Amino acid sequence: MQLVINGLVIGSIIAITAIGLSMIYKTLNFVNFAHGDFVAFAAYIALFANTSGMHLASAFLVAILATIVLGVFMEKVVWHPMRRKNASRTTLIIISIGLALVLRNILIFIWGGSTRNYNIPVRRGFEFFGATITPNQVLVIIAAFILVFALHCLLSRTKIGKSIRALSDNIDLARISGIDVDRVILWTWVIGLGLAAAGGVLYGLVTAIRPDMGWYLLLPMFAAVILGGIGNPYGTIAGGIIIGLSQELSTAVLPTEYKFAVSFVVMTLVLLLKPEGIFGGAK
Amino acid sequence: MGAKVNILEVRDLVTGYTDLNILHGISIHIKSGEIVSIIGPNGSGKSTLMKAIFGLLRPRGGAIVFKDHDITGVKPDAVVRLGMSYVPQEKEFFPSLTILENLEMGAFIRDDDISDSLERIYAIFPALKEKGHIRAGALSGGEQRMVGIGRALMLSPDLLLLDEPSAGLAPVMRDMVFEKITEVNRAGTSILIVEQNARRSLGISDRGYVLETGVNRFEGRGLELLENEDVLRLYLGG
Amino acid sequence: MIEYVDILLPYITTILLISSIYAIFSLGLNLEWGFTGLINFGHVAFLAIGAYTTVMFNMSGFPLFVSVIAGIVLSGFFGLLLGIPTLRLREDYLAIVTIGFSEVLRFILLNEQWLTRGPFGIHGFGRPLQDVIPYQHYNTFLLILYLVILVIVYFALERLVRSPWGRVLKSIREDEAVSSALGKNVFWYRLQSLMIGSAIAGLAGAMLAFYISYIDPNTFKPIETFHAWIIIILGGTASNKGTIVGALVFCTFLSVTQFINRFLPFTAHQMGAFRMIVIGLLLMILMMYKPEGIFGKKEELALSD
Amino acid sequence: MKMDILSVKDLKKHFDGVKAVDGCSIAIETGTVVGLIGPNGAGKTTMFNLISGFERGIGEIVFKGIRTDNLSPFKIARCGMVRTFQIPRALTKMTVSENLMLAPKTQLGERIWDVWLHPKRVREQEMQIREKSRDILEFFEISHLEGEYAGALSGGQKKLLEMARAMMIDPSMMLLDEPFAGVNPTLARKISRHICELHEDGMTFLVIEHDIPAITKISDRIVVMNEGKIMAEGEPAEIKQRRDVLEVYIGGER
Repeated sequence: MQLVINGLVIGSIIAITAIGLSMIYKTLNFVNFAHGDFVAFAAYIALFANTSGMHLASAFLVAILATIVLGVFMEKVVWHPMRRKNASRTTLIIISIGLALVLRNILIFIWGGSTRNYNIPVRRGFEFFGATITPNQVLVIIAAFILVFALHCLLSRTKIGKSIRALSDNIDLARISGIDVDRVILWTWVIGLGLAAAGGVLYGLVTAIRPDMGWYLLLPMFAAVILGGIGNPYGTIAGGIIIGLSQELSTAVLPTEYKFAVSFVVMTLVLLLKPEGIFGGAK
Repeated sequence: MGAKVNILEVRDLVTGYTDLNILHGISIHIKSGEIVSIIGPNGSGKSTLMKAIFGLLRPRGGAIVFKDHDITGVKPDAVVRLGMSYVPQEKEFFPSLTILENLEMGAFIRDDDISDSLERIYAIFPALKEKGHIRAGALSGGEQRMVGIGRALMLSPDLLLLDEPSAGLAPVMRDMVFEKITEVNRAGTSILIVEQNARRSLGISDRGYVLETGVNRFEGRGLELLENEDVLRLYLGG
Repeated sequence: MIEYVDILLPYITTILLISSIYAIFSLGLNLEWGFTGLINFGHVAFLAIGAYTTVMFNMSGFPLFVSVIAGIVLSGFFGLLLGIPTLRLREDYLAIVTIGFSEVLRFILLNEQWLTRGPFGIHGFGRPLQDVIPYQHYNTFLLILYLVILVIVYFALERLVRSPWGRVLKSIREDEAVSSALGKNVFWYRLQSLMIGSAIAGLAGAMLAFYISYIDPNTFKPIETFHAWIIIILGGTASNKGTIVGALVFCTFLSVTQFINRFLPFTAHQMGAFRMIVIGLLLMILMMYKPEGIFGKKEELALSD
Repeated sequence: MKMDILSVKDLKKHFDGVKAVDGCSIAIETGTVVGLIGPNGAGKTTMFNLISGFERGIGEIVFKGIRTDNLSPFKIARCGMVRTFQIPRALTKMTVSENLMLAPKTQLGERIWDVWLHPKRVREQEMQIREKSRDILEFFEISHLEGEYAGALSGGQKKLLEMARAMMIDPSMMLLDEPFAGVNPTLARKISRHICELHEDGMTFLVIEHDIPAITKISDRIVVMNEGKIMAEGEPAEIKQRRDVLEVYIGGER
């Protein structure tokens, strides 16, 4: 039971961070290897705001905002010019690796490589069917639920959300319909990175934060994206939960250190057996 | 209708993909309120012409003028704003969006209430109203075509480009599509059709052009074109 | 005067030694990426397999030469294993799977202490001719040996990429549909390239182990893979000569920047991070503005479309 | 009585419910030129992809007595069937000569061990292949382009290059996808002359073409496809007289 709860908590974080990875993968047609480092960046901004006296709730918002600003900046300076040059997918992938290195080491440069915690009171967990749940874990699950619901409303109710879906559906027709493709791509970054940032801050609530946390989240996120089918946000959420659960449940039989390997194995199996993802999704 | 002016004029258009030129100097014009068909054997450059007019392909020579604006090499979203819409031959709808959302995408550049446009589309295609919340990908071919044309009509364009509107449809559906096209035209939209089904599309057209390997060879009034022996010879080489 | 030589000579020897190891490591990747277009982000895994296999074989009593061969063969074999699920799919799947593999492997090396001694690392294994060469000249000997190996690897690769085999690789990199329409087994060629590239990385692993005479899992962090990427892109994708020059330039850069903290108020930790920032920026800027590198031919660059 | 080099029986291919190819059977005699025509979307290119193995369908394809419907494209090519592409796919970052020398099958130098251990034999074979490539370039009258990067060629020259490259594997049958599309008239005449010359030497061709006057001139037989089905088959003169064929092109209602 304890493992299930831990799995759900981690899984929901993987799910909301991976949505952005999945959306960008589909819309811009490349794998953003720097995605995890945006997650870490957000966690550190929250840490910075929090330790300089801000309440965690406002630090949460500051972190999301800062991450989005950074993402928009990158779109303007790197991705948009490269798209105009018709850069190949592989070029973009390699650039994203460079960006990942830069971001991660900026964090190390400023805050050092050690683990940090938010400045929040430690509260006792409560019993639940023989497992202990901390209030923070509850908070994470609730927040993730709210975010997924908000995302669902955004994608299905608002014009910008619909145009994001339109873009990943049929980018040529979107252009023909007069949709300002560049602007919608910008919004895709904003939403994807906003969710990633939220996930990063929440991650800091349940475990300590480290500069390379984004790196260690990257593989589970990829696994979630591939499991759920690229560009399918709902599939990615399900994939994230599955990965989170299987990681935690694996600790019942395997040493804890191999949690990380679980997502790798799951991902490779999916690639071998059903490369388009188990929840459908366009290839 | 008063003196008819040219709503679209294409002069000596040259364009193509990679380094192969597909069009070698096409000149056509459409008067306000007309239906004009472009016919011709496979590979004569009909679809390419459409794409070039709409700004999806960069012209390498010649000029395109739409309602007195020079739109040579202008991007599609700007062309849309000027009042032109385009229904491509394939993938003319967003498969994972619902019918309603597909139509909304057609009015993307409008920020105000679009219910009037929706009502207008529903009046033309009543079938779309009932199924508004069904994903377009799950519809039949004929319904998908309606979604595609409906999307393009959301902004009440002055000129509608249709690329093979009857392709891949059952005969009943074809009849319906051509009927709707005339209906839309009567409401004031000029229409340019590219069709393989030359007889049907010329049947509803005011004028027609015959393309042959990237140049326009014949121009004439509607079905009269098909009485021309040279045109027939073009199709099968006599 | 004499003092300078005494300090400088070992210093240069060290740089050249490291450069030659990096050069061979990167040549393997250049075969995969430069000539075949495979994105391998877990190249370091094969360095690790080569190093660990060599060392562990040697410590269980096999002669050095046999151990090195075992390291090379096993690295190639793992290249095969990773290639099978991914090389039929889109090119980015290989990137994701290899990067995952290299980290999973590092975890295994860290945690299976019965096999690898985990974080404590392994030392005390044999090095080539260590009983014959006097200690103070050992690095010089190693350098000569490594340069010979580098020359052999270089010429073997050059012969390969200039052969009909290399021609097939180039055609696959550009348009695999054409290659298969002409009767070339695209999947099998990609697999061969990945295997050979990995085997070469395995050789570099053995060389690395002999040079530092101590290996632990943290010698094989993912960053090593990206060092190789920088080296290749710096030198010019699909140029073996460029890769070697790239390795030399890069290792000199790494080594010289160690002195920068005399001028900048950085801690050692910050200095490391600063170097990585520079490397990351370099990778981005090269890919954005000069993807053909210093020695690459622009006409032959596979990236431009 | 000549043998059928290729026989296709009841071939089908559906995409998301659309019947691109819907039960087609063709038999092609050795040494003939067969033209495949039909309006857009009739399924000609899908048919090509099925025959050359680039797509999988249902049905039976027998080429030179071998069932090929389950083989990968490269294996089919090795049986001696080579195809070109609608938009010419020259390997633009390789020279014209490299493009040609790539093609021959079972080159010694395509095996790693032979490259390392038998450089001399590999070199000798390369010389032979180079000789052959020069002969073929000469045949197609593009010898002067030998050292150019293929990317520098014009669209029409790329079509010639593609055919020349295909010739390098000594095929017994060539599938040409719109050899005259986008090519200027002089070059088109040249291409059709080359096809005729190769035909006289006994090569079999299946040619998709929309330039009907050009294709009827070079073909022994014409196959007309419409809506995934074969609607007519016969000699060019016969096909040209058929009213129903004209009707599908200009859209007669049936």
